[in-house]
Amino acid sequence: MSSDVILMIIKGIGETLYMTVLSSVFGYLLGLPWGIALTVTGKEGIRPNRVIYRILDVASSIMRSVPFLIMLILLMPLTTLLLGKSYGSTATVVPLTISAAPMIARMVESSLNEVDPGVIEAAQSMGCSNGKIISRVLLVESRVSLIAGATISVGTILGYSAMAGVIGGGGLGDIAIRYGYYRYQADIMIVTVVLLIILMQLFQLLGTFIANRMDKRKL
Amino acid sequence: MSSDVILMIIKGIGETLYMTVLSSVFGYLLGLPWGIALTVTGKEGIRPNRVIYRILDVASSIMRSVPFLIMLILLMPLTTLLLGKSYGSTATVVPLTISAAPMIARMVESSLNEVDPGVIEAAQSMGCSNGKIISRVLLVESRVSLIAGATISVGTILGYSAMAGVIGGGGLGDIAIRYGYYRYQADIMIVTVVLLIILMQLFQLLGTFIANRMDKRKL
Amino acid sequence: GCGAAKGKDSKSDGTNARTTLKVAASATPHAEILEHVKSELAKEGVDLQVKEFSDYVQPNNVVESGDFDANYFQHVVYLDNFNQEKGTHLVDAGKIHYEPFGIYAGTKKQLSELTEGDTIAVPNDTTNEARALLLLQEQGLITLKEGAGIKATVQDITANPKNLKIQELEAAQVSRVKGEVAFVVLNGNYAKQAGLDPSKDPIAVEKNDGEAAKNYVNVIAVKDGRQNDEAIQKLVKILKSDETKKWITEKYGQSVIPYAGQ
Amino acid sequence: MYKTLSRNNYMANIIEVKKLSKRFALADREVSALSDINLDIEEGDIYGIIGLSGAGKSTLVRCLNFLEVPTEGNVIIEGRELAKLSARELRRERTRIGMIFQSYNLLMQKNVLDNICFPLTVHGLPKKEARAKALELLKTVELEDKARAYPAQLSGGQRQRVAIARALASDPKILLCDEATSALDPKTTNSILQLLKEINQKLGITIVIITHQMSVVQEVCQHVAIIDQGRIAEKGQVEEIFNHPKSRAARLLIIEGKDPEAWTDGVSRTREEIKTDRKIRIVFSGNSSYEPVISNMILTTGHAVNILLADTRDVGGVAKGQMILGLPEEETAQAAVISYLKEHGLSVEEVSDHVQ
Amino acid sequence: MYKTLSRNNYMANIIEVKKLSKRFALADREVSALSDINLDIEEGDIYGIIGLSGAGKSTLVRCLNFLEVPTEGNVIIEGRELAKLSARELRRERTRIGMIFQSYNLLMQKNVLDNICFPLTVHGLPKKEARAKALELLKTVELEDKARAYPAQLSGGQRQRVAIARALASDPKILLCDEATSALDPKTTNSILQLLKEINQKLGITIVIITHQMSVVQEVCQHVAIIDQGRIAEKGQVEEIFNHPKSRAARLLIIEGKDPEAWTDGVSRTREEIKTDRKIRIVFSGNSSYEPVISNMILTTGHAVNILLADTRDVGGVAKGQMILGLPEEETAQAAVISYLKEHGLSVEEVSDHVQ
Ligand SMILES: Nc1ncnc2c1ncn2[C@@H]1O[C@H](COP(=O)(O)OP(=O)(O)OP(=O)(O)O)[C@@H](O)[C@H]1O
Ligand SMILES: Nc1ncnc2c1ncn2[C@@H]1O[C@H](COP(=O)(O)OP(=O)(O)OP(=O)(O)O)[C@@H](O)[C@H]1O
Ligand SMILES: [Mg+2]
Ligand SMILES: [Mg+2]
Repeated sequence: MSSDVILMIIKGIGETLYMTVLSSVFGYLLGLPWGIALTVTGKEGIRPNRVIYRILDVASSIMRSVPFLIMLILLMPLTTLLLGKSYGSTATVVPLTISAAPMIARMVESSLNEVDPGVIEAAQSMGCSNGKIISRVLLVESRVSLIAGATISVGTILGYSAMAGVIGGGGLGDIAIRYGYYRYQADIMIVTVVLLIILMQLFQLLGTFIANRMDKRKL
Repeated sequence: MSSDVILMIIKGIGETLYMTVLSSVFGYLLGLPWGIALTVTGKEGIRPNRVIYRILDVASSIMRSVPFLIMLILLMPLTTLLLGKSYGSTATVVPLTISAAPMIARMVESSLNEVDPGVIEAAQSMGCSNGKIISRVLLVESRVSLIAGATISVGTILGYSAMAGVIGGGGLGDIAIRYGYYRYQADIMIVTVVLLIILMQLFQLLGTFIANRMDKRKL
Repeated sequence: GCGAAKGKDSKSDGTNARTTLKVAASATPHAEILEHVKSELAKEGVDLQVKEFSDYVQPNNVVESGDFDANYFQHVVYLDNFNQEKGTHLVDAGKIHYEPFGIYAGTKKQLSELTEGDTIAVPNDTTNEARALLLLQEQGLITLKEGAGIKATVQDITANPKNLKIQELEAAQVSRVKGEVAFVVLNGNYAKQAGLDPSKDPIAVEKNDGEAAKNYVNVIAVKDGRQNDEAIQKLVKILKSDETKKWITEKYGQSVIPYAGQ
Repeated sequence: MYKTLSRNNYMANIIEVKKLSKRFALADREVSALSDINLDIEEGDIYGIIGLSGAGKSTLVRCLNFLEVPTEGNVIIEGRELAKLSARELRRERTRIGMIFQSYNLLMQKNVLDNICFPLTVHGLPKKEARAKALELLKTVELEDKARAYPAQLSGGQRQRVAIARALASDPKILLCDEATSALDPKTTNSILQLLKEINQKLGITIVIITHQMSVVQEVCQHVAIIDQGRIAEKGQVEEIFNHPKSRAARLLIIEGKDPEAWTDGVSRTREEIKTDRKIRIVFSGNSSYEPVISNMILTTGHAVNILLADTRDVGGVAKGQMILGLPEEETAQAAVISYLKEHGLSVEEVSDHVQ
Repeated sequence: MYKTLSRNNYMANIIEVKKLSKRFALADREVSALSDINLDIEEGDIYGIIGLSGAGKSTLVRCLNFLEVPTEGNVIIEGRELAKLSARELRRERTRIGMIFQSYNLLMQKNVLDNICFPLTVHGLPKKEARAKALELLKTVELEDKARAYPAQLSGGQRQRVAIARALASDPKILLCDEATSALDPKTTNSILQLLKEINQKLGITIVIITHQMSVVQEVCQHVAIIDQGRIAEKGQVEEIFNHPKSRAARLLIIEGKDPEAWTDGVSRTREEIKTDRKIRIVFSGNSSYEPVISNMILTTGHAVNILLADTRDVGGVAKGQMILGLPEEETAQAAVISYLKEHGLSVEEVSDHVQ
């Protein structure tokens, strides 16, 4: 493998990490409040509200059903507005975030719904506001499940980032597709895929490690 | 819109449903035992086994990190072997299943880990075998979370199915991409995306409905 | 896999027997052209089934495996290269059309306005990226590695005096960023769809010395040995008929040019 | 002892429950957990709530801070109708009502110390001060060494003590205890009860106690309400109720609960040995325990009585509890014994048969 | 009464615990929950385990069916060493050991009936038979009307009764009860205890009971072990231990636990009123409750005693329990009273000061 290729791959690692991490961060910035809102306004939530729940529910369905490529074009005006350009690694972060956020919201909702209602009641009996219950009870008690969910989400975002090539986002997945798939360079493909696997495994290990360390229920 | 187009869209609905449902079913046939095995062999599982856990863990990382397109080619021999052909809606089910299974496994693992250890102990004290504990306790007690996870998974598979066009899988997502993305035909794109949204919302409603009906903890 | 295709062959012997022809194609313009000749072909006893593929590998694989009778998405150079790399046995059964490549204005109007560090968007797939780079080389903007040819990628650029940034994008995406980059390089059909006029708008096009047209002409490809099948012949004949040529010109203008030679 | 400290009886009621009902909707039908409950609890009172399992005790106290919103009726805390309060006002009200849950409801992901700090830090007390206070409370419930342990690492009784410490942390005006000592051994129970008495006396905290241990009621409560199938069967001064339980539920809990064999099965099995079927129940309440009532009665009347069941104790120098006495055979002797006991301020009651 | 039914004392031990220790690893240190426990439980016995909160009781019973694998030592059930059994054999062993958990551990997603059916259907009993049996047990624990309810819809005591029914459903040889009646009112507690006695007598089931209620031990247990900080402080016949508690833990639980004020604080606060400091504790065990020992003593000796604390009951025609008597002032009178009581088979013990 030429040094050019090696450079390209190193750059690919950087781009993949950049896209995945940024999209995950922004995905959670959007998805976490969204998921919390779903839980809170849900039928058994601490502040049930059918209307808001339905709106958030439908919004997540809408955003999850638009194919990624279509999402790309639909979001181009937004991306350009936000970043000044609609292509490149940074630009990829916008559609990746928007695709990931509703999935993250659902994961968060599912995790928060597992919190023992008794503990929530205890907090209510202490006069905690719903905000405090969210920040001090729901998020704390469900943190193991949240971390497991985050690990799954980050993995899915990593997978999606392979499609970043469409708008010149680059990254390992794109290299694997362009060189391995379209240009039949099996060696590049294998290297990039192995690197992807290693990245995925690192995220997974990190997630499992944090979750295990955090879990105080089982000891 | 011409009647041809309408026919195509109707066919697309069928294909999307076909791919999504089949891939989800097969994804769960693979992912459910896989997730169970992860839980059971995990550090706090009912039969901890570091080696098996690591193998399953790494396998899921590997399968989740291979970009979908690469997965497609890598799996072609398998697909041909299984189905006699490597293209079309049915053939799409193979890579969709293989891509979805490890994600499903992780979701299942996360759900099962939420089951109260006390209830598992109660079953153990009754002399239940691990098999019985899995089928009669873990899966039953975590069913709400499992359903929520399934709803998320099916949604993600629906999203992935849009990429089916690569191997001629068809479906609404493919139509949206071909007409909306490649041919700039906004009308067809809008119709197909709206249909996708409706499908997604149906899955979501179904999931939420089942989960709410099933949950006996909060009442 | 192969059995099905052979079965169809035997049927095509009888004049009245109907034959089904399965063709894998790219969305545009290939599938559209095929759809157009469908009814004509039906009159000749051939039921044409068009399946769209959105990548450039699968259509060859499914023809090689016998699942499909033919495909229509690639140019000769790509076909040869594919055969060579993958050891497949696909042959050109008829040269149909040519999509001239051109450089179109983005934020800048003339190539002379290019300044240090400007960005030019090019398609990122094998078939088109090399053509775009070769066109840029023709314009003296970059120099490619000796022998990079049809497989050239940005990695093969050896000289880039203006430090131009070559941005690779999905082919259909290229036209969509023309408001953001200095120039875009793309095939006529995508340009047309993006609202450009390939006959007037390009600042530069591939040298029309016939070489490009010959190299990049899109062909009906079939598995070796089937190029003389009656149904294939019928398809090619209709695609190359004057009527079809006229339709193509009317519909696509300068973005898709029917191949004149054999 | 603490009685002497309790304020006058005309003090405003800190808790008023008016015509409260609570129904739960099940899949196929409705369950009425509480119906038409009326209750007044004075400030500084220790109010016991007893009843058979499933009677509605937990539901009732959960209504007192509106964790369970009543289907009908009112809960009025210090003159404020909870139903009419805004969410914000209700929260403020709740910060002043501590609650110990039957199922503890500790935060499983926080250690013992942080669990106790929770009600303080969540309302903005600096972490350091909260910790200091929590450590003090931990000492009170004798769990200093478990400060860093997580609830999953604690025994049942230890968890319950953490829950108690947590409820006390925020210096509530009202403390609701739902079986707060059920998982504790007698010694620890006692020390918790002393603690409750102490805070009641020193700080004037009103305490509502649900319990299954009649001794707890006798020892710390001033008033008691008996819930039977969602209704109040009886309520009033503890002495009054324990001396003269009238309702079926009260008799089941106060008399019967002790040990049915003592005067039913036991009796019938050994019928031959018994000299008389006549049994009386006497309840001590006002007598000093240092005046040997029984002995004096025996010496004075010269008649032997058989102590069939005794459950007495000395509470702050006052004898409390009950005895079941088997009377002598002769009717005159019986009359002598009964009149002596009555004269000496004991409440005497004939125990004829097994209370159903 | 049940005593007469218990088999001979030389019967094989159904449970043997040998040199058992259990340590838990915490983040920073190790906690020793049990050390060097030796215990023999005879077949058909009802064995009580008592101890202060956190003493290690739950850990010990959890070791008995290897839910908690001991760090050291052996558990031998009917001659089989649990540590040496294969997973399959251990499971078979466990099917014969029922367990009632301190925290109930019901399946939250199954209704009451299915929870009780669970141990039956999981081992292959047809659903119909399982239901029939479950319904019967539901009747026994008086929850027929809650058959279709889910645990989340039950009160604490109702959940506990479901857990009891579930443990009984599989007809165990051994029943481990971890505070099985702590959430129950006295009446329900009594009926559960009667039930336990009954199955012990009729079916010869060996029962191990952890409890905080001393009355439960006195009423149903034949033997008792007292755990103190992970060690066995004392063990033996219930009468023996309750009559002569020797260890600190035993005295705390059995004497002290009743009410410390009765003879300490209470005494000191009212010192002026007391005529004597001399107090004795008498324990009833062998006497018929229909023989009025105290009365006869008073009549015979002519001396009045003050019943400072009494906790007696009639168990199957036999008086059980304890009293604390304040003795008369004169030394001769004191001697007379004590000798009378001793002569009449009561165990007499001087209670000098607050037991620490
Ligand atoms: N998983 C664990 N990790 C660490 N320490 C533990 C664990 N389980 C129990 N312990 C400790 O072991 C000791 C004994 O606990 P155990 O539950 O056996 O007490 P117990 O006698 O049942 O008390 P209680 O009457 O309060 O239920 C306690 O100090 C407890 O904190
Ligand atoms: N969420 C609910 N849904 C349906 N029924 C309920 C619900 N909560 C309580 N109940 C029923 O209401 C009745 C009263 O329950 P509650 O918990 O108040 O009883 P309790 O007096 O506290 O009993 P325990 O002493 O057993 O704790 C019970 O019959 C119970 O089954
Ligand atoms: Mg209750
Ligand atoms: Mg315990």
